[in-house]
Amino acid sequence: MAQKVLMKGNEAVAEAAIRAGCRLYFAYPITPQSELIEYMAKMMPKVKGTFIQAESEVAAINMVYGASGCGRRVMTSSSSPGISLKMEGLSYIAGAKLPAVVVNIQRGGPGLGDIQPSQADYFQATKGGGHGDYRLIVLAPNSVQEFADMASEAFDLADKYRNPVMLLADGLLGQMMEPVEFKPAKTEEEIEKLNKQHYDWCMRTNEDGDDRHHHEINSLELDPNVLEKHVLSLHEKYKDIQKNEVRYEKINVKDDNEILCVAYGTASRIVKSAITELQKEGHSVGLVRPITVWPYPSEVIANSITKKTKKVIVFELSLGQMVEDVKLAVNGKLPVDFLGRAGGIVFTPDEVIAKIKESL
Amino acid sequence: MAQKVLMKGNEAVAEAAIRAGCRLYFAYPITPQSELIEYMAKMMPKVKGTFIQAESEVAAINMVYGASGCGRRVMTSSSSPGISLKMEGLSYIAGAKLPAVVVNIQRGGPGLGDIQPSQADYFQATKGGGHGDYRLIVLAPNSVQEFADMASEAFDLADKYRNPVMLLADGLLGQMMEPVEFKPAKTEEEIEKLNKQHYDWCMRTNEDGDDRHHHEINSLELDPNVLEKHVLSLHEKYKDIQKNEVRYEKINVKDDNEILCVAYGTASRIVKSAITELQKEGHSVGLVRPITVWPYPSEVIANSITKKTKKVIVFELSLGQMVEDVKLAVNGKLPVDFLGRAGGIVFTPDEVIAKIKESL
Amino acid sequence: MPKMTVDPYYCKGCGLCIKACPKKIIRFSEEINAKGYHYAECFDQDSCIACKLCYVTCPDVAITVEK
Amino acid sequence: MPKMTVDPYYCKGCGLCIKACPKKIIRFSEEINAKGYHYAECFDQDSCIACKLCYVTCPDVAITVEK
Amino acid sequence: MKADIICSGFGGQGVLTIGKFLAQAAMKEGKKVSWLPSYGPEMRGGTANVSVIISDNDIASPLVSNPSILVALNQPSLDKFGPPTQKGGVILVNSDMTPNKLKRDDVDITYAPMSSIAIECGSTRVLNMVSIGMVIGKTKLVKYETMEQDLRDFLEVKSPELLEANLKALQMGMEYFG
Amino acid sequence: MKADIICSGFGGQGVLTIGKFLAQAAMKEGKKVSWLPSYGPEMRGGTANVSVIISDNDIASPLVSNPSILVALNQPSLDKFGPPTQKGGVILVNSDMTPNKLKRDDVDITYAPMSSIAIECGSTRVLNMVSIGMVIGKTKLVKYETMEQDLRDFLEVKSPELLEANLKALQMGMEYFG
Amino acid sequence: MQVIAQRPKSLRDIPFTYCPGCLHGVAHRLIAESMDELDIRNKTMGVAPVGCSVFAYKFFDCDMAQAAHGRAPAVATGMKRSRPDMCVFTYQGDGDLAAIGTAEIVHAANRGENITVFFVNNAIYGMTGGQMAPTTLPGMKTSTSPYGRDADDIGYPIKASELLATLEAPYYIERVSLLSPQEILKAKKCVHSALKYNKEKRGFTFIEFISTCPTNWGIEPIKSRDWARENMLKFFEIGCFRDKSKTVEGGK
Amino acid sequence: MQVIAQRPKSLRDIPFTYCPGCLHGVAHRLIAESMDELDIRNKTMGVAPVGCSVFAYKFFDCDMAQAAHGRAPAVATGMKRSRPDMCVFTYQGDGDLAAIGTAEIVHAANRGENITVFFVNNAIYGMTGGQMAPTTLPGMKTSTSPYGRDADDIGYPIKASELLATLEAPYYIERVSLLSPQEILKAKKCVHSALKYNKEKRGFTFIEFISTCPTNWGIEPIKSRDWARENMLKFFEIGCFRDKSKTVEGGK
Ligand SMILES: Cc1ncc(C[n+]2csc(CCOP(=O)(O)OP(=O)(O)O)c2C)c(N)n1
Ligand SMILES: Cc1ncc(C[n+]2csc(CCOP(=O)(O)OP(=O)(O)O)c2C)c(N)n1
Ligand code: SF4
Ligand code: SF4
Ligand code: SF4
Ligand code: SF4
Repeated sequence: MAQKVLMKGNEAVAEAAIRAGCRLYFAYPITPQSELIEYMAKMMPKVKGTFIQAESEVAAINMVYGASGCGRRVMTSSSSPGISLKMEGLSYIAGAKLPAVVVNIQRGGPGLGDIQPSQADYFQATKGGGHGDYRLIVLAPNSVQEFADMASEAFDLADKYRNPVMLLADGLLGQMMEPVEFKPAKTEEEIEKLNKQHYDWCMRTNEDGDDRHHHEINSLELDPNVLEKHVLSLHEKYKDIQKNEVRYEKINVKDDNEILCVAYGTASRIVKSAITELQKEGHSVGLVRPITVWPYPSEVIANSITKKTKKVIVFELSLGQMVEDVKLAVNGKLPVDFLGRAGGIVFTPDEVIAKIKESL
Repeated sequence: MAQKVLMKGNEAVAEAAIRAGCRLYFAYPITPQSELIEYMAKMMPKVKGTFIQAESEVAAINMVYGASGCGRRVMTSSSSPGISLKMEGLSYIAGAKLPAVVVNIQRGGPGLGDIQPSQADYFQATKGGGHGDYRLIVLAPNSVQEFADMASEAFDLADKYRNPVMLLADGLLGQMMEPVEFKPAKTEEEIEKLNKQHYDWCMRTNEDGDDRHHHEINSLELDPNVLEKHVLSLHEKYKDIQKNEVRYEKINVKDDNEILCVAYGTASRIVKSAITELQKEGHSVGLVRPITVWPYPSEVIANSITKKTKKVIVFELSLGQMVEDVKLAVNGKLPVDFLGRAGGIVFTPDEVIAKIKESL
Repeated sequence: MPKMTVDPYYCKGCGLCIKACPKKIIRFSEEINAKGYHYAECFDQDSCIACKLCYVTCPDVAITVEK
Repeated sequence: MPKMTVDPYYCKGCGLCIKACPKKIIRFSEEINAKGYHYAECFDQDSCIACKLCYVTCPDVAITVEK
Repeated sequence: MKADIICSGFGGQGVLTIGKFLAQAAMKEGKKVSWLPSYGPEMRGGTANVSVIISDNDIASPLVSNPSILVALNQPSLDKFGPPTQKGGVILVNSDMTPNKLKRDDVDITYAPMSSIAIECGSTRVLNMVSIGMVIGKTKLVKYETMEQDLRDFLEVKSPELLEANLKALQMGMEYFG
Repeated sequence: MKADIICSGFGGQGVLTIGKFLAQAAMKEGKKVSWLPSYGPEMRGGTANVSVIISDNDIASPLVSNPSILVALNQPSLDKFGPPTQKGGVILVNSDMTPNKLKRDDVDITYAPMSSIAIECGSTRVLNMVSIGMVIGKTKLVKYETMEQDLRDFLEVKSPELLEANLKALQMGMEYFG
Repeated sequence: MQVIAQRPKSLRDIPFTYCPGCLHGVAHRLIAESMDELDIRNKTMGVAPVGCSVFAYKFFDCDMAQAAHGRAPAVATGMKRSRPDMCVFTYQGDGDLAAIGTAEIVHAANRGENITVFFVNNAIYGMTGGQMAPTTLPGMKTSTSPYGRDADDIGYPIKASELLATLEAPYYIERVSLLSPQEILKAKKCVHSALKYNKEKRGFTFIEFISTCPTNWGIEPIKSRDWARENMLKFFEIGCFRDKSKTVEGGK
Repeated sequence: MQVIAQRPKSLRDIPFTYCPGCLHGVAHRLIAESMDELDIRNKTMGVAPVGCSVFAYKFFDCDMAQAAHGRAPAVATGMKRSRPDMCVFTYQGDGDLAAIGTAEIVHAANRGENITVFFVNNAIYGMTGGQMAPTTLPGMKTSTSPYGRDADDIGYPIKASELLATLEAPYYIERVSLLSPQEILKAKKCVHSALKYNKEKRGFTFIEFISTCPTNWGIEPIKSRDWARENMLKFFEIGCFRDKSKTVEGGK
């Protein structure tokens, strides 16, 4: 079915996950993510998959831990307050080197906040809201199509690195419909093959004799020397990920850019349309859009600065979180400015244009 | 009692909190923090205070929310995995502008990890492990005496800014005994006065007539315009905190420093003794020790760099978290190097000396 | 003389009071209130027996009963 | 002929088997094992009736019984 | 070409569907489209509304604050979205549920008894198709044929018995403008 | 002056107390001190140990890896901490529980029947005081008077009946070195 | 002429945010009336949950906290322990109390916290748009049980009152119905008792209201009460599961 | 001569990390023996909790997960749903199951998850050094109830078996004692039954072991069993609280 259909982001990512071979999904309802869980409730039985509405987000992430420990493609999703409840579980999943996909449809915070789109969970997602030295791979889509595409990419990355992957979206991407074209669904044989790739570490049936195994899904290690080795091995993996998996989009990044913008996800859509407008007025403004917000495309940003560039401006639907990563990338070479909105407000192209014009 | 006593960090901070007027404490046992809860279990009844061993860390932080909403001095404590479970609650407390004190006796992670000292929850503490745009004030002691002193400072700061304050320590500071001298305990009248300072917003008895009030302890605001205003007001407060409350210690910071070190908490003790050794060998090495890790002493670090300084080196009991804040402070002016240990290992002065000598 | 009054500011036109009234003297008004609901009204105050069942059943606490 | 054996590698010298034995033929050894425990030993194999109660009660699964 | 549409009405009036059909037809005609509902508890009891954007170019925010086309099926909708409608914008009002007119003369506003027309077609439930028809009739945003096909595809599987009334409503809406 | 001390033994032997008394006395004599136990589940059943540092200067890490003074109350303790003891360091061994000697000749090691001495003083429970006495006798780390006063202050309130045996143990430990 | 029934003083002059015919409002009124009658309005604090009744913090004329989802009993514990002389109550839905908040309600009840918990059981998640609740009936369709709740796969509805009644400490536990004026009048007595016991510091009190959700059930208000009577009352039996005032002389 | 009793195959050749005389080891052995007898060792997966039995993942000779504190039933749910043909069990202490993990155990039981939960009740937190557990007896001193558990202030011990028996779905719930060889032999039968039902996919099965903690009770092994008999068994009555095999023909 290479036909375009109009679909909500929440539903598209669910459909794409199922097509990517996800057969277990555990979650708890929360606005603006509930269509995702509702879609799974409807569709999982049709593919003989498992959907359980967990008793809480805490239970859901721990169900994910169990399923992932069995080497199966498994997903959970929530929105900001619910994601906070998953922090301990995520740290365990990362510590135990388990692949899993977690979707965050961010809403305004802190606390109960509101249910409008926000990007204020950036720190939590990229720096590790849980305890200990660990990292999530964080993919940030900016359209329903990309959201759907990322579902299968997320599972692949999770499997490849045995690491949890977060899809960091927001209420707008979750709730909006856009045309989307799905990849063909994996066959049962393909899924079986995916499961089998984990047979050397995952929990499964055993046999007597030479091929007997004892697989432990575990993050405990009381000897600090051994634990340090384990953490260092995680960091070797993170370095690999930083080397291999940085994804970004450059929009209108040219030698004559006066201003370089950085924005991801929903915010990047607005900034993109703003710079298109500015271009019509004869201003050269570039945009680097991180697609992975961890690993972060620091070098790309650094290299996108030219002699003409006067300033880097970060646009976020928060009061300034990614701006730190941009500053780290720019490393003092240029001033880094910022425009953000909070509490679920999405800036308009006009606001973005005005902000950029301040510096033109 | 201005006499010095030998006491564990866990017990000293508990004693100091009680002296500072803390009369409610809710927590759940976890190593290496349990002496704190055990001390409270023993002493709270003696001052007619409340100690409850909560059913979980989640329940404990929400009990704190309730007690703080009543304008009383209240505290909770835990260690890394348990702190992760408090993330949602902390975001609520910050969102509802409540004063509260949270102690994290960090241990090795991620996941269950081990029970040895670690500083790998730095990101979580300083960037906000919970969802939304919020900040904790984070104080990082490096001795039992300072740990105790900070308890009362933490309550004062929490009250002053109506913001949660975290004491970020580790297993070593929690478990070790050092001499400590306590401030006199607040009298019941003084405590009553502290409680009364919150009467214009906290939950309490009411009266009919003109002085009737309706106080709401709340972080919900469905109108994003109003929520944005609220979040902006939080950020105004955070700016004030950044302006007024940065605390740090400069050790041997001089014009002729070849190397500037940055380390906090337990790590800073080791670095301090290393630079004393190096000084004996004729090397000039300075150390900036952030006492508040949020707000961060960025300017102090920037200003401590002189023409002679060749490099800034960060020392942490993690694989590199505070190093980002140091880079942001240094802003590209100098290379920033790093030495860290993970999983509960504490580096020795010799390791620190060797690392510094690489660059001398 | 008993009397029931509905405050249109609170009423959402759910009809539960109409069902509850033993004398069947409540109906939806032709008018709508600010929120767009046809609020309830008593069309026969004289028959009201002040049983308070409308008040008891009203989920929006829109009703006052006098006697 | 019944026989009970304690594996000193597992035994922690808790004494529960000594208490359980109806024939009272188990005692602590003079020796200590690698972990420093005076492990249990049977000093009168001939009296063993293979009731298995020592095995049943041993929390460290240190005992083997033969018959 | 870029149309910023808001459809707004009471919960049961099917405004989300109006938006979806418009976006879908435009998509099939090769346009970029987006659809964004108001969501969450504020919908309940009150009004529901949806933002639809149809454009030749990439769509920035799917949220419409100043519509170029407004479909207002009740009074609160007109009151809320009439004022921010763009100068020269098109407003289609269900006059059956909108006693008070909008006090503006810089927009192209049509008051049509959409509920009555729907009843004429067989049921108030086809009110949304009347509105879609009117949008097409007024703005030529998408082709009637595309919409008809979509409607057929959708209903022939789901509830063929409703097809006729819906098609009639679509047509009557379109023909309202002659 | 800086002493890096490890006291190690079985759980019930009171090694944490040895450390605490030493640190406390040194504190009273104006020294910088720190005390850090091994903690957590690994203590259980196995050996417990404590690091104590007494110094004229600020103490960096309270963790002692290479002790200058080791008090080993049983075999596993000697096996574990004997080898990393500093060259020239002082090692005091409870010979009653340590059949195997340490194979080193670059340390100042004393094998004393501490358990027997304790029993002689009245109870194995004063083993820790015997050790403290020996540390004082051997190293003069703190003054006997300070320690005695501390012990009195502590026991006079808590359990005066134990004072005598403890004082005796302290003394006999100290006098072990004549 | 004299007013014999009107908005209680303990409700503020703010219209409820509930859907038309939703019985949350009735539960609110019963609580407010009892607060008036017991004259505790000035020494009462309440906790609003996350759920349709999240705005309860606006409605009651006393100081109120809005708690994180499921955590109201913990928040109330913090409040009660801070101000032991005040009456503290929570107001919670079935998702809030019997799913995510299971541990908190069980342990607050087990501690015998001196609080009153008002639990509104409408067999569904209202606020988030009609997902399955722990109290959803077998076979009942919701947006997350689109083929009907399959008891073999995900179990039976949780009976919160019965569950809590296995604990020793609770003082009073009763399930009441809001499905008709007569039942409301009976429910009122129970609400009053619960708050009276609260005022008298007798221990943990718990009222479970059998309620409706016309919107997410997709059944209009009047019929939704009939539906609840026919379906919910069979499963959730009305009655008192604990009343220590009847067994213990003078209570605690 | 023939071996009539020895380490079961389902235990690996690793000494337990428990204190001398701690009955965790007995519970382990009963499970392992039953696994051998039912020949399910190769199709069983277990979940270790956080608690003294955290290292259970090393001891059983099958694949094992180590779960976050209290979350073993959720982890087991994920495992069972992933590999429905395998037997899944959890092993949990009283802090793990009846405090922080209350919601997870109640809901796994309520779903009737096809898993077996082995619950070791020793009235205390062992691993963290002797803090009060939800099962700590009234008046019992622990490091966080230094003046004895005050039931008026913080409630009575939670009876997990009784609590779960209020739910509809569980298939088998029994409380057994490990305090003497005779009781252990009885307990063995129950453990065997639970795993047999598990193998037969009959539903949720739950065994509560009354156990000891010599170390943190400060009572040496043999006496600690006496203490438990005198104090715990009075409160936690031994017995079967649910056995559907006796009521439902052939089970589910
Ligand atoms: C941690 C967290 N998880 C989920 C939500 C989303 N949420 C809001 S209300 C609700 C359920 C409400 O249902 P119920 O408690 O039955 O109350 P009702 O709305 O039916 O009155 C949920 C899941 C949230 N706000 N926070
Ligand atoms: C989230 C979290 N909270 C607390 C702890 C600390 N902790 C480890 S074990 C334990 C209690 C164990 O007691 P129990 O479950 O009764 O088992 P036992 O040790 O007695 O066998 C606690 C509180 C933890 N590891 N993680
Ligand atoms: S019961 Fe109340 S809200 Fe409903 S129609 Fe009657 S007055 Fe209005
Ligand atoms: S019961 Fe087992 S562990 Fe205990 S003494 Fe006997 S053999 Fe050793
Ligand atoms: S959604 Fe249901 S529970 Fe919520 S206010 Fe509406 S009718 Fe009431
Ligand atoms: S602490 Fe207690 S429960 Fe834990 S192993 Fe030791 S005796 Fe057993």
